[in-house]
Amino acid sequence: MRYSDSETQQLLRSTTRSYLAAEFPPERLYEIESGESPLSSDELQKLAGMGWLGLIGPEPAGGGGLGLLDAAVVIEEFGYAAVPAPVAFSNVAADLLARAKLGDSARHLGNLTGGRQTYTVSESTRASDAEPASYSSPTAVAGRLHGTLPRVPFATTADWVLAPLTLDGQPAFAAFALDGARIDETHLLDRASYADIHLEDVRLDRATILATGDDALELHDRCDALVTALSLIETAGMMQRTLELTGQYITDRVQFGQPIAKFQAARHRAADLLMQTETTRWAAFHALWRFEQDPTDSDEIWLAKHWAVRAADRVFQVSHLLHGGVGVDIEYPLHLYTQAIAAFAVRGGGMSEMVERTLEGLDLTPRR
Amino acid sequence: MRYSDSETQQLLRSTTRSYLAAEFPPERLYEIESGESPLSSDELQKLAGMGWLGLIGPEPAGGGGLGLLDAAVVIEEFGYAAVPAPVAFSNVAADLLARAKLGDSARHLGNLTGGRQTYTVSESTRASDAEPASYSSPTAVAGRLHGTLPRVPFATTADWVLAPLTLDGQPAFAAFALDGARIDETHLLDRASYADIHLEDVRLDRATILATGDDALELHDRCDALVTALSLIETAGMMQRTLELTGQYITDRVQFGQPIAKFQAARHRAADLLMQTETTRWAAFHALWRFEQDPTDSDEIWLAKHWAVRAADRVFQVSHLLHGGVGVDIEYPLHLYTQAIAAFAVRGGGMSEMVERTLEGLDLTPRR
Amino acid sequence: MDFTYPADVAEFRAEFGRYLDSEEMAELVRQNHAEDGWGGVAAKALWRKLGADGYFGTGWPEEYGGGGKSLLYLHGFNYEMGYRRLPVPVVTLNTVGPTLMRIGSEEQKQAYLRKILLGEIEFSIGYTEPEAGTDLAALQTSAVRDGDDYVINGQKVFTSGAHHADYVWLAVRTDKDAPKHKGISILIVPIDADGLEIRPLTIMGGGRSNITYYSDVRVPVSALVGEENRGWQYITTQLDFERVAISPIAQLERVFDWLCERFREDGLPSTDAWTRATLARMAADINVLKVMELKVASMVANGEVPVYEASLLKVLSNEFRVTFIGEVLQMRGAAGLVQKGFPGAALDRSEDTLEKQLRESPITLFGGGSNDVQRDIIATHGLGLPR
Amino acid sequence: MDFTYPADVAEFRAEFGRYLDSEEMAELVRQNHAEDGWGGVAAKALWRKLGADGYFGTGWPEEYGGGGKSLLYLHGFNYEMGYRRLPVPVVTLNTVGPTLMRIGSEEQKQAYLRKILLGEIEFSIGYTEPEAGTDLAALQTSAVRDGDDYVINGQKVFTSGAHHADYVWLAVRTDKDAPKHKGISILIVPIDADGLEIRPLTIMGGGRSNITYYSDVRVPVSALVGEENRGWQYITTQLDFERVAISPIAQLERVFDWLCERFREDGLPSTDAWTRATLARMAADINVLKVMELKVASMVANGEVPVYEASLLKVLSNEFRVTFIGEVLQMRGAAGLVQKGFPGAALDRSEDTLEKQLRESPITLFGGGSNDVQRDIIATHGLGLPR
Repeated sequence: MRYSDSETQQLLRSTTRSYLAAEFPPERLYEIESGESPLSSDELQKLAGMGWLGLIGPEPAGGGGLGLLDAAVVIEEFGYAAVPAPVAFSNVAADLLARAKLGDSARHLGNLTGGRQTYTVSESTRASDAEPASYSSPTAVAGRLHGTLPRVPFATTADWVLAPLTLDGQPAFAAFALDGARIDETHLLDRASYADIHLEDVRLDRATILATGDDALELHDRCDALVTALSLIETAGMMQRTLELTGQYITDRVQFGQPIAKFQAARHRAADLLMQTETTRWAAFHALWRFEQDPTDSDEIWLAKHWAVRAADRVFQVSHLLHGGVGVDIEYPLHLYTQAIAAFAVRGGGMSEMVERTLEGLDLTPRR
Repeated sequence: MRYSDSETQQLLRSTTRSYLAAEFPPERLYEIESGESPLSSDELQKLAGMGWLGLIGPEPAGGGGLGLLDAAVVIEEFGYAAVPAPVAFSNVAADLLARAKLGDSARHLGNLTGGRQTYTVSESTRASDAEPASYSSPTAVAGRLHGTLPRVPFATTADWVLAPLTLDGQPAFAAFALDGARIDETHLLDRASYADIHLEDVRLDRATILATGDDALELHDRCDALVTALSLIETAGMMQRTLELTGQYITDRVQFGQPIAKFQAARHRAADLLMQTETTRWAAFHALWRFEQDPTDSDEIWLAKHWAVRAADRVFQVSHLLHGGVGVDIEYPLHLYTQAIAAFAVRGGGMSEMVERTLEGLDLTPRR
Repeated sequence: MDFTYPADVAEFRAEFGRYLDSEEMAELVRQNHAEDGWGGVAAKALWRKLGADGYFGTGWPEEYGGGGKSLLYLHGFNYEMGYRRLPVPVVTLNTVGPTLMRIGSEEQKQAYLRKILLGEIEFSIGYTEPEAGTDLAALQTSAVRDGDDYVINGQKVFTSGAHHADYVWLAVRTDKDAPKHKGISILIVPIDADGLEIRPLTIMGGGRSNITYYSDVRVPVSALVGEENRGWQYITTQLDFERVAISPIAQLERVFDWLCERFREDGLPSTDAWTRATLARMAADINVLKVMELKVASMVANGEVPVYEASLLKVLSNEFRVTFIGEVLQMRGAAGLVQKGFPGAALDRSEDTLEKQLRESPITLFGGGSNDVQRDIIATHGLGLPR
Repeated sequence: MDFTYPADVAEFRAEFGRYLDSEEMAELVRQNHAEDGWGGVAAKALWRKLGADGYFGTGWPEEYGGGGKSLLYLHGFNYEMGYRRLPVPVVTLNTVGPTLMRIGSEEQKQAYLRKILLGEIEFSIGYTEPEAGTDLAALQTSAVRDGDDYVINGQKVFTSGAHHADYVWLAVRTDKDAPKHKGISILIVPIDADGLEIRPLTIMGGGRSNITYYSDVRVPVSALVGEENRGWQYITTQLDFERVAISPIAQLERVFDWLCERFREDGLPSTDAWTRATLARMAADINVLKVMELKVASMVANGEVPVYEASLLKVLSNEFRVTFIGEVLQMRGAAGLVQKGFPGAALDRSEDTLEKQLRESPITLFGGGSNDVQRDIIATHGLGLPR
């Protein structure tokens, strides 16, 4: 039992951290955020070249052959560096493709790990507040695809998106080619790249069916759990950097003749930040580990997200309170983190969904 | 518009405060709490003599003829003094008796205001967590009373309890004579006196029917709203004294060479106490005022209690954290307050009930 | 105790609300919503209109052209504006104006007060500096007497509104040798003064603030407000007008009412436990904030000074605000995250997005006196703890 | 990272759990539940039984009669006891024992260690004084050397367990002139020493603590633990055993599991939004606390020192505890407020009432180092902030 990086993890972490620090200085991050110069295909290609987009693909298929926790360390570092790249989503795609039994899943996986094509996945979304958690799943009828996948992360740079599909009324899971779809770029609260994908009477063969029936439902559940868990870990990386930025700022900033960090109220708020950050981080890793041990047990993931959403509110408030005006200046990095943390709290299923999933896990769903 | 005591209120407050401070020093309160020497009928008689048990009864009926807010000031002072007396409940009884149209309500009211008999009311109780908020209402069939009123406050010293009754299947509201009932004394988390009242095949004429049908439902609703609002105000009085005790303690207590009150963390916790206390207090008075203006509008009462229950948790935690060991010594008054505040948060309907009542008030009850 | 909102104020509010919702105002309101309420061309037009129609200064004394009414009118005015997400020139109306009335020279009163009431001029506040934030009295921007002028040098940050204001209400150090609180003065500096440079500072809500640089900026000695070196007192003597004007409650209530309407229209599933429980909690919180806001307003109207009460309201309302907007986003789902101008962006009835409201929300945690300083004020003045 | 709870520890826990639930132990368990877990006759009997059966000291080194196992066994032991609301002699097993192993004299080790492992003797801690609480180093109880004795005078408060303990583990001042942290020593004082008077101090949970008075109490110099005047170091050097022993998580989980069982049996209305939302929040909170508790335990087992991690766990778990018990009371309704022994009192499966658990809950907010001191530790050691 060890709550610290293994040697492999240490190496992955330090490699990722130095690479990202060198390639993505704050100035570059501000450019990406402004939308003027998004993540380039060259930058993306380099990430693929580092093997980071297919860390959890099996080695025979060209993947990194890493376990979920090892991959998570790399993803956490992307959060720490505030680099909005599709690492979590591409790795989820690799995982799902490696598990899919139908179609060209092996070829897709090879293209992913080989960096020849890029992949993303659709997040669980609440279409409206009146609807329970649901995917906005496209449908295929008589060989034609219809439907919309809203706010798909990194869809502007991806070639394929994995998402559920209703195939002749039955559940399926598919990879959708993006070059046959209408793609409307959209900006969310955070600075990452999203797009609405519209499939308007597209030929069914523009999608690769990866699974049908129970297999499809299983892939779908797995997609949901992995996206949530890995996003949690990316968020924990962001919280860690927020904590460090704040600690540094209050240590350096002198007011009333002493560093702010010497005022007990500021110290205690910083302690709160630390507590929120560490708890979010370890709950996320522990949940992912549990899921890796037993893919039918995603309960801890929902519990961890429930905690993390509340932690996100504290981190947002406390880091900004301690930073004062400097923290809202868009030429200081704090807002990159706090905005993304706030967006994470809502994306891919929020509190309402976590509560219902948790009650189900506790066998406390209402008696009819 | 004035958020401060009127001259009448100032007078009521100062009279009540000095009387209670003189008659109920901490030693007396510890005796009452221990159960060794409960509030005596002599003490109760004196409170009746001050007119405090029938403040809101009409003057022609021998009552104080005061408005709800004036009476509330006296009740708040009982909270401030931590004197567990049936002032709030007796005044609710007076109010209900003055409104009742049937039976001997006028005679009852005269007995109450004249101090000849003492009255209490039954609180809204959740019989179990599986049941929505409900009164455990006795039933009358074929001229005989059956049923139990659980945990009725001050029932050991009262002559009559007002409560709803199901009379031949129809709603009614009645005053039940306690000397015909089996009374089991019980101790709750706080130190006040409670008893379970068992009506076991008692003659119906041991109860006075005060209202039936819609009138009964109206009295019942009014009882519920008034008990909640006045208990809130009594609790606000307790919070105020908790705040003052804590402020005094941290000012006097020297650790590390200075009063605790000079440590910024302690100051901010005390500020939190003050904020919780003042908000609870003003929300309670404002809600009571609104209800007095419009007896059909009890919404603010439920909102105020929702807030107060959460404030109670903060007050409990912060006052004890700042007091350290001294605060849990039963020969120091703090625990009298914190225990009663904690009990208030559960008695007479808790969070679950406040949430449902509030959603109803917002017209947000679920569509069937 | 008497919690009755006076009938005349209620009448004024109703009338003012009808005015704002009238056909006549529709286009101005629309333009202001489009401008995002950060001030600018549409705001200036709105203010001129409100000034011309006599809605500014209902609470100002009649001798300065005001309505001479109770300060509760000011509460009513601010509430109706805030509830519609319309911009109020808070600094100009509630800091500059009332301070000039109190300590301004006759010349200054003549020059500014009437124009303020007519909505014709706008002031920006120049207090904060890179090294003087919470510790405002550490400010270093200097003004040195040279003949009949002051010569100003230094730098200010968060000079919000400077890019459309007419003047900066500038705090400067006029005595370097005095204790830090005793060498500060206030000067009125025209925005077009030579040597005054304004650079934009974009903040995370997308709004623009400014950095202002002062290089040998000259103003005549008549630009001095009140007495030299007493500026700290003018800055910190809390003005009743400010106290009544700064509450965010109307804006929170606007969002909450809109949210409830959505649920009434779209339906709220009986099984959505988190949303239902959270809605009730929000209602309880907003109720308390409203009650406390009225307490502060009524104290001011009655001539009392709500020292710690105003701090309490500031702390509770602005911390609630951040959590609240985040929770409303939770309820509206990921669609609420879409920025204005992109497909599917969820706009409220003031054409605002929730995500933008969240990005704006941190500012009031530290702006207007950090919440942790407010807590110290509450401990000292509310509870009498030794410092 | 590896979160696998080692198989041998899991096996030990399962075996120990079966043992505690066995027919053989049923009467002892029942007696302890009746005794309310505050220690006393039943606790002593239980401890002797556990000691005789070799369950004390699985994590102690073998040379002192322990099991020489990983400290995770201690976590397992404490968890299984806590989950059943059974008393653990925390001070004796986890403070006195390990400290004596480290710095005790050979004579002391012989005299006490084996008896501790057998559950035959019990120590009470004498640290806190009326004027030395959070500022413990300000303690004034003095011990003056007189020939081969120390003569002790002073007063201690919260000497919990003294009325059934065999010894007091007493912190005294042995050098009045040294800086306050450098004149403190630890003495072992037999509870029946002449001049030692014990008076009960009833605390709000209904439990008994004590005030102890020392009037010319004499103990031989051999009662000194370690070196004279180095007591502060012994007190504050946090022991791994203590860190693993102090978590309330097992007790919280016991209540939560019981609560969920009740709802599964009685049904939970789909429309009870607050209860449903709050249950999920509780589950999320307890999950995090369990994960962090295992972090602290595994760090200790791996030879790391969880300085700020132990503080974090202490703060979060004990603040959660108060709110949690209050919320469980909300869910159970007013019946949960009835005290034990009165009609309708709601007893959990350990024969405990929720209302009593609430009355006991404040103690760990300040006991064992005030939570606000823990926050300072986190800021300094977790984040490296300057003091």
